[in-house]
Amino acid sequence: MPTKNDLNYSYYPGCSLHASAGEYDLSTRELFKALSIGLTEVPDWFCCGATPAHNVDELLSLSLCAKNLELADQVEGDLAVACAACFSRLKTTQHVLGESDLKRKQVEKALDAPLKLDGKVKHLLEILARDLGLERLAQSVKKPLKGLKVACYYGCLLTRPNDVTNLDCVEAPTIMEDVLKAVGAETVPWTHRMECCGANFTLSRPGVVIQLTGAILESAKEAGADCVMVACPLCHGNLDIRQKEIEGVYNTHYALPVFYITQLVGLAAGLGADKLGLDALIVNPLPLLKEKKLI
Amino acid sequence: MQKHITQQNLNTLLDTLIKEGKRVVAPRLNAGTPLYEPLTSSAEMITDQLPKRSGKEAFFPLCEDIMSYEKEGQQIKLTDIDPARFPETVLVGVRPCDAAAIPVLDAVFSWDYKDEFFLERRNKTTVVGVACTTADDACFCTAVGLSPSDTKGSDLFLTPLEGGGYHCETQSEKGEALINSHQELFSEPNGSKTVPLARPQTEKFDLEKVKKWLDEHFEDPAWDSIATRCVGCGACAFVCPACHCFDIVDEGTEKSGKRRKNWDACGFWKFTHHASGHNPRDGQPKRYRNRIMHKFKYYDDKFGQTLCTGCGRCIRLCPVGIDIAQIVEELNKK
Amino acid sequence: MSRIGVFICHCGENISRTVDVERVAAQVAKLPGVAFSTDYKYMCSDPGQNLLKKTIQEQKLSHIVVAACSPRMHEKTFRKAVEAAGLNPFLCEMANIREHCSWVHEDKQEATLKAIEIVGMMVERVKKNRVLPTITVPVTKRALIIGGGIAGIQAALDIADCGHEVILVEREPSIGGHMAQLSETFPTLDCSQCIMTPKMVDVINHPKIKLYSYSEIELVEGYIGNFQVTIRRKARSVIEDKCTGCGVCMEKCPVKKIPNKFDCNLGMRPAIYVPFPQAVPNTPVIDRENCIKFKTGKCGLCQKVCGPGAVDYEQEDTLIVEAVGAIVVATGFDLYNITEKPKGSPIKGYGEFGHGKIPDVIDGMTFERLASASGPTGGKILRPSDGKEPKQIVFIQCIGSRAREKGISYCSKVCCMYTAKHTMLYHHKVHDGQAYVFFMDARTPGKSYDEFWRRSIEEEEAVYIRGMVSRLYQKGDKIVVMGSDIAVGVQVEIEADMVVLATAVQPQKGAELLAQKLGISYDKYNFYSEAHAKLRPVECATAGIYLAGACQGPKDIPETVSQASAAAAKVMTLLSKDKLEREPIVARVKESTCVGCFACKKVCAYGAVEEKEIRDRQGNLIKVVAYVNPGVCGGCGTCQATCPSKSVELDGYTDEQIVAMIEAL
Amino acid sequence: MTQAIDTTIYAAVSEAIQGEAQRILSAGEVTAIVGYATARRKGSAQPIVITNADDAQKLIFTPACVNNLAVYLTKAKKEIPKQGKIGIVVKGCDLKALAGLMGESQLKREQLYLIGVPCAGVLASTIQPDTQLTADTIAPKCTECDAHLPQGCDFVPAQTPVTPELEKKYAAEIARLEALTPKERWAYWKEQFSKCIKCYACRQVCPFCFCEQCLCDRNKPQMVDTTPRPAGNTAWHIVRAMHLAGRCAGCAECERVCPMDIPLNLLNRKMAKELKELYDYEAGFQVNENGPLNSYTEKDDQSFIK
Amino acid sequence: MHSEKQKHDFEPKIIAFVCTWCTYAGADLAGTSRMQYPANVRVLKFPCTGRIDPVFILKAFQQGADGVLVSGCHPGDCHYIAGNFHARRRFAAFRKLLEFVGVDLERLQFSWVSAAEGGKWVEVVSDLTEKVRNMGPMTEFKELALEEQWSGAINTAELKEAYNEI
Ligand SMILES: Cc1cc2nc3c(=O)[nH]c(=O)nc-3n(C[C@H](O)[C@H](O)[C@H](O)COP(=O)(O)OP(=O)(O)OC[C@H]3O[C@@H](n4cnc5c(N)ncnc54)[C@H](O)[C@@H]3O)c2cc1C
Ligand SMILES: Cc1cc2nc3c(=O)[nH]c(=O)nc-3n(C[C@H](O)[C@H](O)[C@H](O)COP(=O)(O)OP(=O)(O)OC[C@H]3O[C@@H](n4cnc5c(N)ncnc54)[C@H](O)[C@@H]3O)c2cc1C
Ligand code: SF4
Ligand code: SF4
Ligand code: SF4
Ligand code: SF4
Ligand code: SF4
Ligand code: SF4
Repeated sequence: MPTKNDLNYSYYPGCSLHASAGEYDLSTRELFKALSIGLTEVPDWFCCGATPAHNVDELLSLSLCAKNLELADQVEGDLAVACAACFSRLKTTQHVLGESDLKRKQVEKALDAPLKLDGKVKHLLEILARDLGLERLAQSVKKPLKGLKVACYYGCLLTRPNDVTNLDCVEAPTIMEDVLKAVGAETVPWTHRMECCGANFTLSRPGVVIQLTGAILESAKEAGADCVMVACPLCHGNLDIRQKEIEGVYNTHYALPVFYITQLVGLAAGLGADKLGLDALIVNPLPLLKEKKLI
Repeated sequence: MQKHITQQNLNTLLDTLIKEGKRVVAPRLNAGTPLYEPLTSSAEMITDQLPKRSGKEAFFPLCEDIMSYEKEGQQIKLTDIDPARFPETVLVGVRPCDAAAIPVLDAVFSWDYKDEFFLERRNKTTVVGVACTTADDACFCTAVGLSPSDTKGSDLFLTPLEGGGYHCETQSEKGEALINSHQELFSEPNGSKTVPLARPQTEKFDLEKVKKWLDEHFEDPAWDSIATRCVGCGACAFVCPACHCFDIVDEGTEKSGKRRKNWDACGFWKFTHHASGHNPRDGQPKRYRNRIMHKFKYYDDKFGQTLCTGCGRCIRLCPVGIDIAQIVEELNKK
Repeated sequence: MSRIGVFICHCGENISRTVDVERVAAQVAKLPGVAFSTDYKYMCSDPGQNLLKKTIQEQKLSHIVVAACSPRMHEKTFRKAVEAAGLNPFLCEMANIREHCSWVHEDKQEATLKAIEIVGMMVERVKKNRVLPTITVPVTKRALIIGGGIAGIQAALDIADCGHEVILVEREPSIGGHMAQLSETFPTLDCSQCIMTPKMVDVINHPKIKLYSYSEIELVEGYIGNFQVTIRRKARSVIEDKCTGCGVCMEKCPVKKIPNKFDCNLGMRPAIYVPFPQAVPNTPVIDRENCIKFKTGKCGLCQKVCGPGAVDYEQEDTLIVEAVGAIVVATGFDLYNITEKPKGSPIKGYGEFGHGKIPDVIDGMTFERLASASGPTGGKILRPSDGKEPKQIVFIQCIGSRAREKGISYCSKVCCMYTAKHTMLYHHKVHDGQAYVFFMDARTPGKSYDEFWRRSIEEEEAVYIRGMVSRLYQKGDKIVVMGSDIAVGVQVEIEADMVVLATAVQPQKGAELLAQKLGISYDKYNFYSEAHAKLRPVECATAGIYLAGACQGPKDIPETVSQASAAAAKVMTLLSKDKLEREPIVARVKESTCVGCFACKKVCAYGAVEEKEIRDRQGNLIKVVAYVNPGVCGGCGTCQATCPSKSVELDGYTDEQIVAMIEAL
Repeated sequence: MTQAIDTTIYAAVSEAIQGEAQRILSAGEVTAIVGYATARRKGSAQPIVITNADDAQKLIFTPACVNNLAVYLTKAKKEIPKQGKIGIVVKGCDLKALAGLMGESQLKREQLYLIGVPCAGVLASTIQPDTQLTADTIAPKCTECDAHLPQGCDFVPAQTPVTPELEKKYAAEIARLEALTPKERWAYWKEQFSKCIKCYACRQVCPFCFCEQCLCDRNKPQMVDTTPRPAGNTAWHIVRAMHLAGRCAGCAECERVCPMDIPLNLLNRKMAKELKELYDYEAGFQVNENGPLNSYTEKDDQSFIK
Repeated sequence: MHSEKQKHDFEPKIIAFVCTWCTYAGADLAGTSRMQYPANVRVLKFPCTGRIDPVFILKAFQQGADGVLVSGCHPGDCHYIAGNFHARRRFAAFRKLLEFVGVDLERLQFSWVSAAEGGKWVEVVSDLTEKVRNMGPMTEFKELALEEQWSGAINTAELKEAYNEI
């Protein structure tokens, strides 16, 4: 059993988790509470710049993240990040500013403060799989996710570029599968685990997104998955919210619920549907969970 | 001339001399080590410890420049040291064993070659000796015919008085000149008694007899047993008030540098090491023999003096406990 | 007093543009010991060298400083010139005022002052230079060749034909290397075995070549001209002298289904085997791991059936020592394995290409075996998974190569060409098939190479897609290959029956261990390093050791053979001499002050320091001192920096010389 | 009240040494023995070489037996007989030097007969010989001694010394110096080094300064200025400390004999400490072929290299 | 493009001890690549970093160097197999010693610069020059060289002045 609060993190939810992905935020907080992991939201955090900022103005995108990192530094513990895009931006900032003295000086000038960049930024996955550890995670399971076949979807930002995020092997990551196996689920091998969902084009080129996301869902279905699991609100948006639309375009039927990692792990940890925001999912997961006797 | 001076006035005297631009050299502590060194204030002077190096340094520096060179293109420019720039010095608080060594050194430095470096410094220095009140079992001035109140070598000699202050006795014109220049600080002797002086324990050697033995025993197994354990450092000679060997080296680069004179010691393996690689004194016993011979025979042969004043420094500091007093004592018995 | 001559080079304008050479010459002339100083347009040119020689004689110069380019460039040139003028070459030094001065500073004033100082420093140094006599060592007129691929074979034959004895050591049971595995070879499409096997036979029949197959190098001692090499002859379990190569044993061996490495595990072999029918020597070897006799003590069939009684289960490894004067390293290459984490890479293999788990994703060498008439399929292109003929085949180039994240940033050089060859072979054998090639660039610099490549497209109808494959995955019995065509800017997906990966050419596993035994250097990939990329491409920095073939870097056969012959020529040059001269930059011990602490011996990586007893005329031991074997000393000077009493000095870099330079600054 | 240190066993130790010396000399097991004997001054001791069994009773062991006699076995000091096997009286600290010398091919174990002494400590150099051994008068090196009982000797008297825990004097002083700024440290050493008179006593007593010609005596080139001026002195001390780094056995002889009281052993101890931290090397009773500065591993620290 | 060169009040003297095979060649490469760097450095060529005796560093400081650079092949790249490994230990120890006697280690830089790293050479040299320039002259050894034992000092004006101040 995890001893009381030996793990403590500052927490950067990011904009999505305060908007469209409220259930990710909720389930994260509840899960961490259940696992006795301390989580303190960074006061006054603001947008990391997400996918657009760095396409427009590099200095701006770096400064946004640098400022957030500085704020996070005020709170004890490594910084826990839920959104893969926020994670990518924060890590990229650390990387770029660490490599380039010039950019670092520019940002310092912009923020009018010296930078501290050595704080650790961690995705929730890392916290669960490594800091807490698979063993302790397994011990905390109250309701193993027996019989649930999950297609773990990494998307493109979590592991790439390798030397920036350093999360797992860039070509054959296993961290999601490791976590899910620890809580008793079955993970399916499938081909589109790391294909891009088109997050950048969600609003500008929906056609592209539909094509890309369609292939992902198709592949998950083909591999025999019951559901898909993600660790990013943007991926979630494309796979879950757009699923109906895609089914329409390709005239097919997937009905693949798309969970956040915290929802599935939370479920295994014995949290109720209300605490996990399962009702907020568009593709209704309840029939599946009932069928598998998980609720 | 006989005078008295209080401790306070002595201090005033020294401080005044310093202000006048004279170099006042006296025992003081340097990073914990008692040494004769220039004072910046009379307060630095210590009286209770025998300095680890002797007073000879005031005339015969550990290291001194004698010339410098500089190459300009194909030209070489030599600059001699101007002894006129040597500072006026007052050497204060010199123990009798150290003071007595000064006239001994005079002999060798003004013999066939007049060493202007030594002599100029000597001329510019007034020696203020002070009687010894304590001695340890390494002291043996009495054995070589001196004593804790011996005034040899001093221009002015001080003896501590009971209740503080000193009895002053001039030994030379320099001593008188020193008193005269600051008369107000001295008073007439007031009948205070001097404190009891030290009494070294060694018996007087029969130096004649010792020399005689040395005259006849250049080769003798005794040398081996005396000095096999000598490790060949120069500590004994470097702390000795009477040793005066030196070595001349050029230091610097192709472009510029100095010719310098450094202390040398007969214990060093390089002492008398010929360029050919041959060394007539090719072992510590032979080198140590030279030390004893020089002190108790050669110098006597040449200048009628003994090259040892019994300060006992080499005995205290020899890394391997070679004890010159014991050695001479044993020779004395032979 | 030295009479130093200083020659300042303009290097055309390379130096004089930023360095006021006349001023340098004038300044330097004032330095003590400098008797002559001048500047000249091109010192390295013939007239320049003549000026140098003439002035040495006219001015009776004793030491020379040439201020010009880097000594790495022309030190030899000027030392030779100086020697021709009658001075010892080591009395000449170069001051680098080009690479270290005129080229890196713009300010003329600054550069000029710096040049004056650099030259001044070298003037002081050269004053302390001593005449260094050339060192001679005797030469053992035999050569050792390590590795019996085409490189080793070619070198062995060339040297042996010249009349010198050759020892050829091959790790595998047969010589031949990778070339023996190839089907046909670009750019001419000759059958590889047709041109290879006669050479292999020449080796075994050559009276001057002693072949140790199934053997490895255990230990290398000695130095140029005088190596002692210990060779481990691994226990073959078959006595070579008795075996006639009839092959009955192999027929009778009950174990049959051991994947044959030679066939890239496509075909099977028995426990007693020769790797391929044309093997040289044609003597089988028992694979003790799989032999029943060795596993259980039973069986022994082969021994029973062997007429000449050549099978010997008791055989043990034996060690042989051979004395040689030169060594050629020709250990070749290995292919990159997509399942393994490459050296120095944070990334494990090519996970996106199925981690080597999809049976119909094969590498180029496997394709060679499929295409080879003597291969496991008799030359038919068939899928390993189900033996069907692939109708759509995708070749992907640059697998591992030129991928910095994989720890390999070099180009493997042969893949473009062999992939083109593969498309042709495929098209010749599967007429209705379609070949696609994903490629980054086509690198075809070689005689008739680009023509060959074009033929693949123009005549053999291969479709070349410029772009990389992002992933491939198995879908039913197809392999979906997803990639981009960057020429057109579209994503492509091909459902292929078979995929061939042109995996990177890498050094042999453990190449660095052999290098360490030999004392030669290797690059960060473990390819062996040549002494100079352009001018000494077949020599190692370690004297007497030469390189041939793919162990030095990726190479195709023409290049391999050229280098092998070049290495052979170098060896022959060396062996043509009875005695050898070497640069006298070696350490020397001053016996009079050495105290025999042997700190020098402990730090010498070459093992050049020996213990030497000094005795008086009666033979009594006076002391033991260090002695540096000038033949072995590499000339690093580590011993000197380590010796407390400085009793060992590196000629050419003595303390006096270095201190003179420091003091000049 | 300073803590007295019990030296009562020294009498019995002396007796045992005498007995053993008598035995091995008369049995011809050794040709000579290097040990300690009384000297003229009260309570003092000096090194002695005996070759005759009758002289065995001259051997003593007292708190004044400070010398590291190992120096007499090195090549630089040629006068000690080189023929045959030599007996030597060694304290634990001295024995480490012998082990080091064996590692540096200067001695062979089989040529020595080691008479180890159980030692509770010896007097500091600044103390008059006939003083009681206390926490104040003890040699600084003895406060850090981990070798009161020498190991691997041919003979060790049976007595066991009583050794109180003492404040580690070098460690404390090194820590004090380390805490200073570079400028302050420079000032400290400048003052200390300026006292040096280049008498080379430190070098001459060091068992590891066995060079036949010290680098500092060399003049082509003049690596280190020979004059006893501040510049030459500083260079000498840096070179000396560097040459002894990884070799020094910690006998503190150099410091003991310095007539100018320069704390030389601080430099040695500091280097020992660093080498321990960097390469886990420590001088001990083991004979090491490779010292820390003539060996390496590929993984050695290089954080200081750009 | 010629940038305006900045003039400085103090130009440090930097001495670089480098090995022939890697760093010297790297510096050559910087030259052949026409990279630009401050002219303060003077390069002394050694066969190998293994040949570099710590005494040379000391000597360089004594001769007035304000900064010293020691540079050679990366570990594993030594032309002489292991010279740089030995050097690495030697210099690790020597640094500690210098630090302990109070030498500011900022003035002593060690680096690995390969024959291919012309850029790194420029960077290392420029950085060290810049750093030392900001630190100002290395006065410790220079001052030391001017000092005499009291007994050898002659009556210089400075001496008088010193006494006058009392
Ligand atoms: C798929 C593929 C196709 C190719 N097609 C062509 C082509 O068509 N045309 C062309 O010109 N080139 C082609 N090449 C390149 C060609 O294979 C090489 O140029 C050539 O084989 C190199 O020869 P080598 O002797 O240097 O090395 P190798 O052939 O690798 O030989 C090395 C030998 O050394 C032995 N060895 C290794 N280590 C040791 C050791 N420690 N001790 C003793 N022995 C050892 C090995 O067992 C081997 O026998 C192709 C390469 C590949 C990968
Ligand atoms: C623009 C350019 C840049 C290059 N850069 C590089 C580079 O950076 N690195 C590199 O490695 N390579 C480079 N190369 C390639 C390099 O120049 C060649 O590899 C090399 O010069 C070939 O040398 P060679 O001796 O074979 O031929 P050549 O240099 O052509 O020498 C042939 C000689 O033979 C003489 N000759 C010709 N015919 C006769 C005859 N009938 N009788 C007598 N003498 C005759 C010619 O006059 C000439 O002197 C470059 C080539 C070019 C064109
Ligand atoms: S020879 Fe020896 S004893 Fe005589 S003065 Fe010189 S150092 Fe002193
Ligand atoms: S390190 Fe020096 S003294 Fe020691 S053996 Fe080698 S050369 Fe001789
Ligand atoms: S110079 Fe190098 S190779 Fe030669 S003996 Fe010395 S350490 Fe060995
Ligand atoms: S013993 Fe002391 S004074 Fe003599 S040389 Fe050594 S440090 Fe200097
Ligand atoms: S200081 Fe160095 S060179 Fe001099 S004797 Fe000691 S170890 Fe030898
Ligand atoms: S350096 Fe000093 S402490 Fe070390 S072994 Fe030598 S004398 Fe003993």
